[in-house]
Amino acid sequence: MNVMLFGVAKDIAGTARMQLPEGITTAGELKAWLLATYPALQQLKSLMIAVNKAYAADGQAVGATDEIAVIPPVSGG
Amino acid sequence: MNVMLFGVAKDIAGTARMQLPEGITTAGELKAWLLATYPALQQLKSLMIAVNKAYAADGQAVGATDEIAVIPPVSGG
Amino acid sequence: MDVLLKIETDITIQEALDFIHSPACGGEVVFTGKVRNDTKGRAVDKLFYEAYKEMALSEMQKIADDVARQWDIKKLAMLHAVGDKLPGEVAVVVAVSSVHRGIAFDACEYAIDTLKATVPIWKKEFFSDGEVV
Amino acid sequence: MDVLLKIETDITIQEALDFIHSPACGGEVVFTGKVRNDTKGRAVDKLFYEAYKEMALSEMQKIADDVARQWDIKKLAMLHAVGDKLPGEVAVVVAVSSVHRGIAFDACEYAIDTLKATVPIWKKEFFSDGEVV
Repeated sequence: MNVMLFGVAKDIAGTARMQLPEGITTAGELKAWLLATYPALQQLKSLMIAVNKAYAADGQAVGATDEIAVIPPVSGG
Repeated sequence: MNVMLFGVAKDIAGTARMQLPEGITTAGELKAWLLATYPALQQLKSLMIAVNKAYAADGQAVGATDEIAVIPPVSGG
Repeated sequence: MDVLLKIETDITIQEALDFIHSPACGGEVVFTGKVRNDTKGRAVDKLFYEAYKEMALSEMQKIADDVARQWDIKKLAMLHAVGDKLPGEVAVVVAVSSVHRGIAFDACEYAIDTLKATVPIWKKEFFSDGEVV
Repeated sequence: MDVLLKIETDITIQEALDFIHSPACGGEVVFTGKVRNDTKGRAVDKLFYEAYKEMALSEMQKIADDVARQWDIKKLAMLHAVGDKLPGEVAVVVAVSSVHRGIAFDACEYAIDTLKATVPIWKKEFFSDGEVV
């Protein structure tokens, strides 16, 4: 359960935490998997992946020991 | 004693108030009179005349019933 | 540059003012974001702010590093509230102090603009008509 | 636009914050000018501020009118201290609130810049080495 979901991404997926899906090895693959699995995410202006508390480029490796976060458009302030 | 002097203009003239000099009929004439009478005023970056609490153009009339102020460069804030 | 970063249930303008105070600094600029009682004409009952706190603090530190690189700012405080917030309550405070005022405005505006763009905090709006967005 | 103008011996940031508070406004920007403990490397003991008070309030009102003409600001407070002020003490506060934050920064910076250029207030600096300028 090393993937955390926040904000509207949590609401769309219906869960605040999930296991990194089998076979996913990069941030970009995770994003593609999420958009395919929860099509409502495609309506968001942006969907970012953070790995170990920093925004990750699509090519960044992800694994079972990383702290991964699914970040919909932020709206603080 | 309807002319008030402020800030460094007061220090240079050595008085906070004076009578409008005889024969002075405009703000510009008063400024010229002040610069001639107190030459140290010429070293200031600016010298403004206010008439009845508003900055006056050189041509503005001044008389014994006006509230006149001699305004060296302001330095509030 | 001295930095205060905080993400807590309750934040106050005063703690930011206290932190940035310095007799060496002539200029202080403080931005406060408060909960508005309406959004685009619809009445708002409350907001709920959620943060990915550790990453949010890390992103706030990056903003502080950017500010220190760009301007001669002496002190910077960035505070963000989380949880339920009612109209009129403080959601965010960004405060800077510097020797001169022009850069204080620039740095403060940069910090709040960047915070709103990059710091992982989300709000839910509870409208008076019952909708939640 | 609601306006608070004040030239008094003692002014506080808090009274400006209290005045501009409004649940309809999401953004507040406050500039505070404090007495610095040095000017160009020379230690300062105190400042003395003198105002041509009635004209100063009239010039501050003109700034307020300019702000109201240029931006959709809801509240504006401009306070200036007079008399002896020690390092760290508040000399001037300009505070604005608006629905959106970008114009709040613009209006606040315009108001303090213009205040420093046009409002008839003068300071004397008492340096620690005995000189008075």
